[in-house]
Amino acid sequence: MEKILSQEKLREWVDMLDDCEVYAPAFADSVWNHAKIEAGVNIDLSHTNTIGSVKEFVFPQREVFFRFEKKDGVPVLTPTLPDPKPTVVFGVRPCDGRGMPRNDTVFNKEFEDPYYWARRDKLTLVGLACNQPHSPNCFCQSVGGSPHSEDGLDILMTDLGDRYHVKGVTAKGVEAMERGRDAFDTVCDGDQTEVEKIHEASRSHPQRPLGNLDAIPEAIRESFDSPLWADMAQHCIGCGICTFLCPTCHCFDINDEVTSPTTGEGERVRTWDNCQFPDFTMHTSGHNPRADLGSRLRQRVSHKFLYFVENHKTQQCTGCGRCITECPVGIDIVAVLERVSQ
Amino acid sequence: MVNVEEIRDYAASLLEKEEVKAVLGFRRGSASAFAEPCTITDAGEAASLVWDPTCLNNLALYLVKDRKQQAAAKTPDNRPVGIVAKGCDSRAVGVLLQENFFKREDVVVIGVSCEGTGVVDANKLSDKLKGRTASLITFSGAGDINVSVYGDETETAIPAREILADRCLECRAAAPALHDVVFGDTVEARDFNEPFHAAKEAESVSEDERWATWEHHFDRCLRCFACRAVCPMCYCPECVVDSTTFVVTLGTSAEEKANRIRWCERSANTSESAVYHLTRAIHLAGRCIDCGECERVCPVNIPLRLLNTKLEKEAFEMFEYQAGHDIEQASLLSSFRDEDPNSFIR
Amino acid sequence: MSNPSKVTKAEEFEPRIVAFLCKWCSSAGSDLAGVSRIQYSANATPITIPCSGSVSPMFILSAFNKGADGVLISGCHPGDCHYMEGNYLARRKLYLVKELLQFIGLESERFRMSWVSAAEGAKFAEVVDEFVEDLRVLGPQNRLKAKR
Amino acid sequence: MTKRTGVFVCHCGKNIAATVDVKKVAQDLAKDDGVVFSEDYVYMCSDPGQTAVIDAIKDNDLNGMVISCCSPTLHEKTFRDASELGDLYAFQCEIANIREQCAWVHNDMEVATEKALKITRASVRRVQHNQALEPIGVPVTRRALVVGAGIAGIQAALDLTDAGLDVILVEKQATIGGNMLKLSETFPTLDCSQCILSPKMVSVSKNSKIKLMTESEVESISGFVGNFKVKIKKKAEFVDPELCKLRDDCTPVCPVAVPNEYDVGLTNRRAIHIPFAQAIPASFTLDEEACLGLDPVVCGKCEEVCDVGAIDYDKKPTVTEEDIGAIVVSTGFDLYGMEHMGEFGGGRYPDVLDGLQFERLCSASGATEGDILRPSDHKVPKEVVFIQCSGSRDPENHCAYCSKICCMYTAKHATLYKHHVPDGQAYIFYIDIRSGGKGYEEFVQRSMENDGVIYLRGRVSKVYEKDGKLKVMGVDTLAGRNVEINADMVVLAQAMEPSKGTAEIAKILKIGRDKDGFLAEAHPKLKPVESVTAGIFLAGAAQGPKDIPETVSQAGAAASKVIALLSKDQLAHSPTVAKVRDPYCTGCEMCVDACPYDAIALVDGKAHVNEVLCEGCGSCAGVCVRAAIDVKNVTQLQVHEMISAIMA
Repeated sequence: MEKILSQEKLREWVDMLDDCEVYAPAFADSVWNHAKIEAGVNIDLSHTNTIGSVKEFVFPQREVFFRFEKKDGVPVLTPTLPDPKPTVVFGVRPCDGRGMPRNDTVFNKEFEDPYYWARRDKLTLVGLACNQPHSPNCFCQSVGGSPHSEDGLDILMTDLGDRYHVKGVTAKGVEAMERGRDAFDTVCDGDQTEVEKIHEASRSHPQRPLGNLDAIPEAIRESFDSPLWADMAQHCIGCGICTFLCPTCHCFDINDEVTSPTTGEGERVRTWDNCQFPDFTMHTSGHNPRADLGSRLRQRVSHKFLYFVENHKTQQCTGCGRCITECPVGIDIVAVLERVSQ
Repeated sequence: MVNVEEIRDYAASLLEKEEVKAVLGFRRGSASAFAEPCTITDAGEAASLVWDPTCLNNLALYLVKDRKQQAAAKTPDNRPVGIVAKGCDSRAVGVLLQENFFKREDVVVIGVSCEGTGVVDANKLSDKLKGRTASLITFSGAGDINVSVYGDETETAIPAREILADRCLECRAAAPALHDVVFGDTVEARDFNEPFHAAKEAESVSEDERWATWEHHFDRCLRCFACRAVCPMCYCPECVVDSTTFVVTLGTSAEEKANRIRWCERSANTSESAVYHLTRAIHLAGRCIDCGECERVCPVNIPLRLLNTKLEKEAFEMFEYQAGHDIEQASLLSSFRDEDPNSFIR
Repeated sequence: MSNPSKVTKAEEFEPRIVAFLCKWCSSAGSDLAGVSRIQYSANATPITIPCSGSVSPMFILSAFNKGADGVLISGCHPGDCHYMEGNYLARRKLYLVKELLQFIGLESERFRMSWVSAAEGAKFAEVVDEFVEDLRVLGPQNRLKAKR
Repeated sequence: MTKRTGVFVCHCGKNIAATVDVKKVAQDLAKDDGVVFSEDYVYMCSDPGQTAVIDAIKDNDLNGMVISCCSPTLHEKTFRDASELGDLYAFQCEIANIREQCAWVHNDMEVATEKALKITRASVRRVQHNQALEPIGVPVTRRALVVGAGIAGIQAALDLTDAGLDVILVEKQATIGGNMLKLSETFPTLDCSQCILSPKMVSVSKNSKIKLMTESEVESISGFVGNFKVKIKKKAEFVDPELCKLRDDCTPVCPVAVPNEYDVGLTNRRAIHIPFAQAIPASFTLDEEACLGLDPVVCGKCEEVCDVGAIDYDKKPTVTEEDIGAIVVSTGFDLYGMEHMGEFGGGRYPDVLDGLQFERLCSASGATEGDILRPSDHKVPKEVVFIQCSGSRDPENHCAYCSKICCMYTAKHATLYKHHVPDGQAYIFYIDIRSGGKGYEEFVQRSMENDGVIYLRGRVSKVYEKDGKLKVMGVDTLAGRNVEINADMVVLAQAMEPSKGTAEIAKILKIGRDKDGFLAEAHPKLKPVESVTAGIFLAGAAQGPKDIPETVSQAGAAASKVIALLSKDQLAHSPTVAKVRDPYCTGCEMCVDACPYDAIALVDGKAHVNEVLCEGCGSCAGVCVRAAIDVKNVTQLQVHEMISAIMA
């Protein structure tokens, strides 16, 4: 399904999704991020990219697995599967959209993660094609994507200036469009041509090149013992920015949050974890196979461009560039791959 | 005006004379228009050093990292390290010396005065550009900072005081007092903001408004621990609240491992993040030298610096204490005066 | 006396206070209140510590995190510390904690410090009662309490 | 590993059980994690109670114990001892105070029970992480310090040397003897004060085990019981007591006259002087403040005339540091200032005297050589009014407490007056007569019956001077009439207050004072001579008003406590000391700066605790941002667990 939506009708469409939680980008605290859209609030799709990726909607920072307590000396578990309202996210950039199928793979590979899917099934992603890269660190095309990729999105919108071209990609997307049908206009030939022109122009913007993607896994493998990693990680501070903001990083930790030491009440909780943290691979003995930052940088890059490729035949990176732009010390995954490939 | 050539020459000569094993400085990087940290070990690399208001980082962090690495190394290389340091960065060296983290002879401070300016605040710039990225940041002599926006080839001049970091606007010691050499002049009349201006503004609103603000911020915290990881004072082997560092030695008993205190949970929710940030703030009381790194690196832009400067304000006003100014002084919290405030106590 | 009793309405809010009392003065002072049979609110549960100087700011943050409506730290009067200086160290440290908590907007009444000597049983009772009254007005502490 | 903890909840008869549902507390705790035994019992501290503790440990293989009962100050030791008898480490036993801090201060059973449960639960969580600690053995310095050399200090010092201990006796004044030296005769036997005191003073000076330091004061103290280090400051010794031959060539040439303390200001002395003829040490001394300036250019007369060269103006004060095992504080009393008694003409009329001044008038060694004469005109007073409770028992205006000895010494004064001036009339205004003590009541009766002293029950409202007489306006409440007496002399039985400097010495020694400023005993009944600080004991009027026999008894008691303490080869130092977790310590020295005992030093870049010096205050733990240091058995983990238990 393809439709035209005038700028001023966007709000109308959103209002028709009144049984859903609607999110859209908003500029606050000097940064674009997803914000819950309350009735009457204007939606501004002039955003660059949100600081947080859409993975937050399916893989929240904190997920309660179950509650536990002791009753008459016997442990009792109460499951806490999430039951979210249908959620629609507007303004998803194609790089983030492309992250989603990669996450689906991870949470569905050998064991279907019920917490992930309880949220994922209720989530509709409304993408917005990038008419031009919004950051010098964009490299979606270098990892096989495009500024108007539909991969992972339920709907793709393209900004035509005064109106949007809206394309329903999945059944979920079409359904969301159906619900707002009164807001849409039909597409005429001129619109179609304009969309194509814009898409083509957006692809022609130079992006940071990665060279031959197929050669990268081998290059990484060969560099495993190279001192290069330590050198490139020399200024790494070991924080979680690169992975927490990444649309495809999905590592987590599981903790028991005990609220009463006396009765043993509490919750088992999943939280984000990060291969850059010192204790990520630490063993109970105190031995840490990745004790230094170089090996952790190597792990992050290898996971995305070697192991994931081996396991799932695609890179676990969609070229959003967040890890580069937000790194406090300028560690640049494109530059890293470049050096590794040399 | 600081002539960057002088810094390069000095760094090169330190390396040539083998007075240091490395010099910590800034260079242009590939990731952004801001300078990135670099560690040069060869005099020939000194030519890549840069100096301007995009040199944001507090490189004292890397002195800490080096000391930790050498302590863990089988064959430690304890030769001195040179560091390019702004006024704030040199105070960080001061606190580290005060806390015996290393010795004065372990470090050569290449002080650089910020003179009448400071560093650019990426958040203020982001506000100006509504999230778009600067591709080039240069300086005109007129106190303006020229910014080119990515994807838009025009250049905009922004008055420096509109995008300089708050800490620079409030800075009382832009020239490093602790140094082996200093480049640039000491500019007395900087005529920006009064000290602690931002903290004073933040505390001037009502209690409920203050809480609304901080609840909003604590709620947004990702617990990526970048603020802790970037802080040169957060060198504890194990952070009591970050839950990502964990000291285990051969002598650590199973009981100790099992009984690590969880002052806050790893969950990134308001209450746990509040404990994390408030703990950090109080643990930095009298130790924070206002380099603003915590605030700069925060990916969701929590104004973390305010928590620290609030306490430094109290330390200064109530206890006449300034972090990093005197490496011989007893630390703020392990000293007291009879005339310390008492009226708040029933 | 504001001692909660059966006649108080069931809906009346009963603040929960964690009271850190130094062993030598304030805990002894509360013992004296007991010996003197001075009745006061039961809302404060004491934890006896060696000295107010041994209080880590973590104790306070943790108590609020775990849902305390108020936290009281009580030590020896200036000059009277059994360990000579502990209360002075506490005073400086806890002044900063208080300022920080106020700065982020925790209700300023929720954190309190007092000097109660071993001879001040009545004062201890007063301190607790006043605190309880003030907290009753404020209602439950939800700002720093873990929401689980 | 979860510890096997036992809990006992004590009823304390009805003391706890009346307000706390002890059965519920015990039953609820039985369900808690780690609690394998939980019972209530009517009197835990009784023999069967203690036996129950021992049996519970053995029968249940306990390795932790919580007794929920009264304050740990009362029975912590009792139950720790019992635990040891059950083969449980003493420090695995903790007390939950549900009596003083709960049952006694609340009246609603529901809330009190809830609170008792929390308190006990917190202790259970704490014990879960208690370490099996053993007391640290510390060598003892077998040497005592006595501060203040009045009769209390002298008695204590002599008793201590009798037991073979070395003693340092420190006295602020130039001679030992204190206030007792100023007394003429003592009640109720009327034996001469100096006659019974002087031999003791001489014993002090002749005793090789006593190092006497007059004109000296304690400046600071560090260390702990058994091993104090005390800095003592001695004023500049301008007159060398070894050289001084007591020839008294110096006083006639001294141009300065100041009131003589020994005579309570009734006479004057020179700047260079001997306090009194039998002073110990027997030497002249130069009053630095009164002297014209220790400058030969200004005066220098005494140095000129001293043939033996005993005088040296260039002497400086000295500070010595002494190793001390235990301390007796006997800093005595002063009389409440006469200037406070404006309504009685105190400090205004020369013939309104305080008790000690009257003693000097009666004393053979006084200015009048024992003749009672008016200071104003040296006439014999024919009517003397004694006013009791002057400044005592008056919470609104003066001291709230009873000074205890004034009833007796006023009776004595009146008696002595009648012995000196048989035709004179003595009146005593009193509120009550408190004459508890052997032979005391009889003494008072004798003064009334044999010496015709007129006792008037009532207060004096005013004393003023008119026509050379002191008009005393009072009321006789028994007769129900106003009384007006034209007296020649008025003697005020001033309240006793702690001697000047008591607050200072208490602060230096870190011993508490009570609400009236007297030094505080550790327990009013069971520890009357102990201060709150281990190794520091109290004797005499510094602890509260008392007469000579009581003072001597208390001095002996304090001495015997010291003797018992120092008779051990080693003292048991509490093992709840700070411990550094080495891997966490970065050597920043914040703890070193914070430690009030200098017990922490850096060793190989890490903080290291000298366990013998550490008192376990936890100031170090309170400042360490890395949580690298903790006090054993009150660790941050334990406090965290206690908070969790209370808030759960």
